[in-house]
Amino acid sequence: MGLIAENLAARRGEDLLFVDISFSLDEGGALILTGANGSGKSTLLRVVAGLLRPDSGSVSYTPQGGGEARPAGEAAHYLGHRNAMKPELTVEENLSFWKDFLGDAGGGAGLCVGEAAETVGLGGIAHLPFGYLSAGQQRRFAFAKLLVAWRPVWILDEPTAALDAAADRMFASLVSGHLARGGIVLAATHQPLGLEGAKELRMKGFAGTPQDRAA
Amino acid sequence: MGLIAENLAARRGEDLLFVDISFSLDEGGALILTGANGSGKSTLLRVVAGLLRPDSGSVSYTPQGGGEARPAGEAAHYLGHRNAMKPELTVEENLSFWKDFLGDAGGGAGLCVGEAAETVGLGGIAHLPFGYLSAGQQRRFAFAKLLVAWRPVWILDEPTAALDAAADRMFASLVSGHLARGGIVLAATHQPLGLEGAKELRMKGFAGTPQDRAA
Amino acid sequence: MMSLFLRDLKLSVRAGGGALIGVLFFMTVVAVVPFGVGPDLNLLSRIGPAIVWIGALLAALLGLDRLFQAERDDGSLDLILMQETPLALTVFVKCLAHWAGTGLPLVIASPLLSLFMNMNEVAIGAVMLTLLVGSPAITFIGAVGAAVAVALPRGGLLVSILVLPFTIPVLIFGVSATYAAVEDPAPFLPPFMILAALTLLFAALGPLAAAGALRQSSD
Amino acid sequence: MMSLFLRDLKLSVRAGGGALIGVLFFMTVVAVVPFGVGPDLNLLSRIGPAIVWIGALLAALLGLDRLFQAERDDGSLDLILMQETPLALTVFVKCLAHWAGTGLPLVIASPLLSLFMNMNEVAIGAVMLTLLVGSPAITFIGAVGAAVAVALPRGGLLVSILVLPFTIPVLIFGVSATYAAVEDPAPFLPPFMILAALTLLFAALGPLAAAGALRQSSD
Amino acid sequence: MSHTFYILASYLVAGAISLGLCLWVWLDGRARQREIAELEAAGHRRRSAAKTAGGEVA
Amino acid sequence: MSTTSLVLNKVTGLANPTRFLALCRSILPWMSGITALLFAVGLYMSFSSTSDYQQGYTVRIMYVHVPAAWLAMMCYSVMAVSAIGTLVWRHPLADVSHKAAAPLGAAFTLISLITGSLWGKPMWGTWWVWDARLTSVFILFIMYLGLIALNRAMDEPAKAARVSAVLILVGFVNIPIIKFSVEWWNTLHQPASVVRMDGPTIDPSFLWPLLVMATAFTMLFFTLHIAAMRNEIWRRRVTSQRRMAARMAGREE
Ligand code: HEM
Ligand SMILES: Nc1ncnc2c1ncn2[C@@H]1O[C@H](COP(=O)(O)OP(=O)(O)OP(=O)(O)O)[C@@H](O)[C@H]1O
Ligand SMILES: Nc1ncnc2c1ncn2[C@@H]1O[C@H](COP(=O)(O)OP(=O)(O)OP(=O)(O)O)[C@@H](O)[C@H]1O
Ligand SMILES: [Mg+2]
Ligand SMILES: [Mg+2]
Repeated sequence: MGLIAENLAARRGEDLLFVDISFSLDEGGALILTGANGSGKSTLLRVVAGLLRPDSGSVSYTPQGGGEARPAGEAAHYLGHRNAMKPELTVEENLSFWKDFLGDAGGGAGLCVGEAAETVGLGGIAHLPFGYLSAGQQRRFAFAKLLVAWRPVWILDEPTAALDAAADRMFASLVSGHLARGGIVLAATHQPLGLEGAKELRMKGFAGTPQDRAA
Repeated sequence: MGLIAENLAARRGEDLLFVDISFSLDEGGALILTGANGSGKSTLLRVVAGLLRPDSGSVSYTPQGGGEARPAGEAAHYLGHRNAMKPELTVEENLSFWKDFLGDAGGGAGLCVGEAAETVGLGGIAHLPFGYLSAGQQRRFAFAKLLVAWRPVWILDEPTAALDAAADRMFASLVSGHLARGGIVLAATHQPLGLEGAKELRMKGFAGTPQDRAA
Repeated sequence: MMSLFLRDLKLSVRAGGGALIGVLFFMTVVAVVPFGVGPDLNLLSRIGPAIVWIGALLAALLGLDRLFQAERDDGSLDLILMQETPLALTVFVKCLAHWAGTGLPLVIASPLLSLFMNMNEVAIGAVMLTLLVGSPAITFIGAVGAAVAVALPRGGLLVSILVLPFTIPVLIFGVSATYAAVEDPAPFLPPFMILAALTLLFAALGPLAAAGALRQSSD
Repeated sequence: MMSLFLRDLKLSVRAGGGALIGVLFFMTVVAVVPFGVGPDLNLLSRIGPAIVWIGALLAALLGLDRLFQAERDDGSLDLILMQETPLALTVFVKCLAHWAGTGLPLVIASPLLSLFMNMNEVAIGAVMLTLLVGSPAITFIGAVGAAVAVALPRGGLLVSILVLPFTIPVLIFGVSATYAAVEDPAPFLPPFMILAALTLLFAALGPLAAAGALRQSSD
Repeated sequence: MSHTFYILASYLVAGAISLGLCLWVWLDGRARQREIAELEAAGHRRRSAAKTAGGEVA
Repeated sequence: MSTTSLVLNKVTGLANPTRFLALCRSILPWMSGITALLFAVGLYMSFSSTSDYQQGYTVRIMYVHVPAAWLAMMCYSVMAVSAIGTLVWRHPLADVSHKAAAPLGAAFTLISLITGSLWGKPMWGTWWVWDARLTSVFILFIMYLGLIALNRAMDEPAKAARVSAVLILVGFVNIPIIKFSVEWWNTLHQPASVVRMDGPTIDPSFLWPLLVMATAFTMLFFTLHIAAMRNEIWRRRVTSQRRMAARMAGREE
């Protein structure tokens, strides 16, 4: 049930960044990754999202009502450092493209574009080209992307960098809402996210070269 | 004397973002800009740096020993979201290029490249290509760029986003050192920077949406 | 998938148009040749089909390197890779959109340029037809190059170089079909059918190979 | 300024080499032509100068759009704009470095390719000379386009459309000077002088215009 | 032009290219060795220098 | 050729990079010595050989042109074998081998192109024709350069090795085309007279200098190849140590 990662190890270039990381998250569970710069948080998230092949181990997601396990990436939203929006298109065009393209895993549980923009507190400016917005506004609309198509798992990489306090709160309430609906959240961060009851995983960074491990 | 901004106003697209912003900073003075996302912090910094034409008002810098006022940008370092370093070149090559290119406004008051690297705590790895470094290390060397060529005014846009705690402390000590030497610092931030005795300017912006303003 | 097609088309039309620059470049190339060769009309009409085809080939390659790089730069590629829909299908749709945005305008512009080259009506028709059938193959081949180059910090030109050798068969059959249409003894259909077969082949192989390369590249 | 020149040169030589790739692209383009036109040596040597010039133009244009965009992407452009030194001078130096890194190798490779086009010794010399004199103009014109492109958040390509027409005169005079050198009746000097004049003109105008565009662009 | 010219030219070209190649390989090797020496001097030793187990090429 | 099997050989300990470096140190001086000697003998023989009744003294161009052309093809074959090593056994030494060979192949191809042109001018009256043999060699040259450019543009060696291995194997079709083009299409170029099914048809007084020069070129190739592989291994060590240094510096705080 839920998201299960077993014995994950990954490398960048030649060095192993981490080994033997396992965790499991049930519906409504959240896991926060912390650690110094370069300790491998982003790498772990990309492994979970299926964007990077792990050196060993596996990640899978099993839906609540039963059904078979499948790659976690397919049931997940991934929000990286970049927002995956085209600056030339308006916010509306961007969002409705992703709504269509990502499809609705939960069968219509995603919000419509207007509602999502309201939810992130920027209802009035969804008609502007994405490129015209400030860094924080862009980030908010990137959150809106998570809302337009329902996916049980959210994978977030430093979601609140460059956000102001109000946006931080907004983000925290979005995440709690998602958890309350039975979602799962996995986030890497340097700042406290204001989530209660979330597990925390401290990354140490640098698990050594392959030789060290063999030895 | 020092940095003087008078009645600044600037717009993005059609909307005025701020009007009638004035401040003056003497040697050793610091001003922190805070405010919500989209309130115009980055815009104000770019106006002061001379990268954006203000709608009205002016900014000028008058050196300590007298001398005539000149555009603040020419006496300033600007550190934006991006680091202005080439990943293909080594840190040394990058830094010494900027040292040459920016010249030394204070007549040789800039550190040499090796010293600057020591100062940001990464003395041993200045011979590495910039692209090899982690995000946090890159940001540190971007600070080193401020040290190799002396400029009285530092304009910093969210300098500590995505830095870990150790780097935060190093940054605070750099800034105090600069202020102690009679420098001027202007910074926009969402997080406390740990500077004592700095003035603060809260940007109101127009709360994001054009409608709010019209209303 | 339809939404992907529409978005890509919109992007190529809106952002100042891959379409326009391609056509313009095409015209430049074709317009310069008469200056070189001189006003010898027979010679011009003789080399016309080849020049038009070469011009179209180069113009089609111009924007191709950004096909996936733009997606990577803003992070969209990650989301596309995570999708359940077969990646090859996504690539196929992107190729179609790219072709509609930049290849089709070339085909439409070709009769005009053929006129400059003093080609007769049959030859003009033949060039247009062969371009219509052959140019998608260039896009599909180019997609593989673009997918390989997505990992490169700045792969731009390299794509064209990797891709050009593979487009040579398309060029050869396209040109020879056109010549066959003009000169009576040679039959038109065989080279034309081979051209069509090449396009179909690359339409199947290209997206598969590109999808493979994209999977490799993600990091 | 010297440090800027050296840095840019280093960048173009070091990382995957704009130089090597440009030359390679040049070679591929020229090599493709005989496949289209057919291996007729007389014909090839007639259209040879035009083809070599077009290939060089294309190769020179392809990397040009990144001239300022790369600087903007990593934030260097802001610092360059804030400098006291006249911006036009900075642009001029950047153009020179770009030409030395990518244009000059093209000039050096051109004799080899001219041989493949079966051109005679005089024609080869003429092509090399005209390219040497004419190719900087392409860089200076392209710089304006690159500067305008950096301004628009949307639509980099739009600009190249504006730029391309300006390169046509360079191309035309370059090619016709070459032909004049080969065919006796036509005098070589007049078109060649015009070519040189064009280069000087654009060397003066280009950086100024580009500097203006860059100032506009900053936001 | 006489045949001698073509013969000499081809030997010269072949010689120049081969010598250039040798020189390049040699200089490249020297530069790499110097870099290794520099790294060693800076105190970055290969972590597996003592063991030299297989597997890694770099 | 013990060296090719060395590239291949994963089972014996020879394929271990560290041992490979040790081996290099001991055999490189010998190989360079032998190469120099062979060249001395070969050059002497080729300049003292008699002239051809048809081609006059220009036949001497053959002694560089033909070995260089052979080597250009052989180098590509070595790369293809290494490419299989990369894709099938995923052996890092194979990656190094085909990366190091590409510039050598390009140089040999360039020699054969230029000397061929220099021979063509007196013999055929033109520097260049677009016939099958010459065109396919030119394409080989472009392929070499393309592989070099690709390798230089990608900064992750393992990934670059896989991509270029695929390209090398795809491009291998060109090699038989080069070899048999003279028989399949009718061209200006001479058909094979040494390497053919029914034994050489060339006069022994030309054959001997040719063979010696060919051996000299082959030795030159292997010497340079081994040296270049060694350089490449060193380069990768430097890169990875630098990355490691960056990472350690990050950890010390
Ligand atoms: C640029 C032009 C040329 C190129 C690229 C070229 C390429 C080659 C190649 C690849 C081979 C090796 C073929 C094999 O092993 O089967 C070869 C062999 C040879 N070439 Fe050339 N060639 C050129 C010009 C010439 C010219 C002008 C001549 C003489 C008139 C010539 C005479 C020969 C001879 C005699 C052989 C040896 C054939 C044998 O005995 O197997 N080549 N050439
Ligand atoms: N594409 C890459 N190729 C090689 N090494 C990489 C690559 N990306 C990251 N690394 C290295 O992997 C290590 C972990 O990087 P990662 O981005 O996972 O760290 P992080 O914990 O997210 O750090 P930060 O807090 O700075 O975002 C770093 O040392 C970095 O240098
Ligand atoms: N290039 C642009 N064109 C038009 N409008 C812009 C542009 N850049 C920013 N804006 C608008 O200007 C306003 C202020 O942006 P600015 O980047 O100054 O905000 P900020 O205070 O720095 O916010 P953040 O905390 O998110 O960085 C925003 O509403 C944004 O939409
Ligand atoms: Mg990270
Ligand atoms: Mg900002």
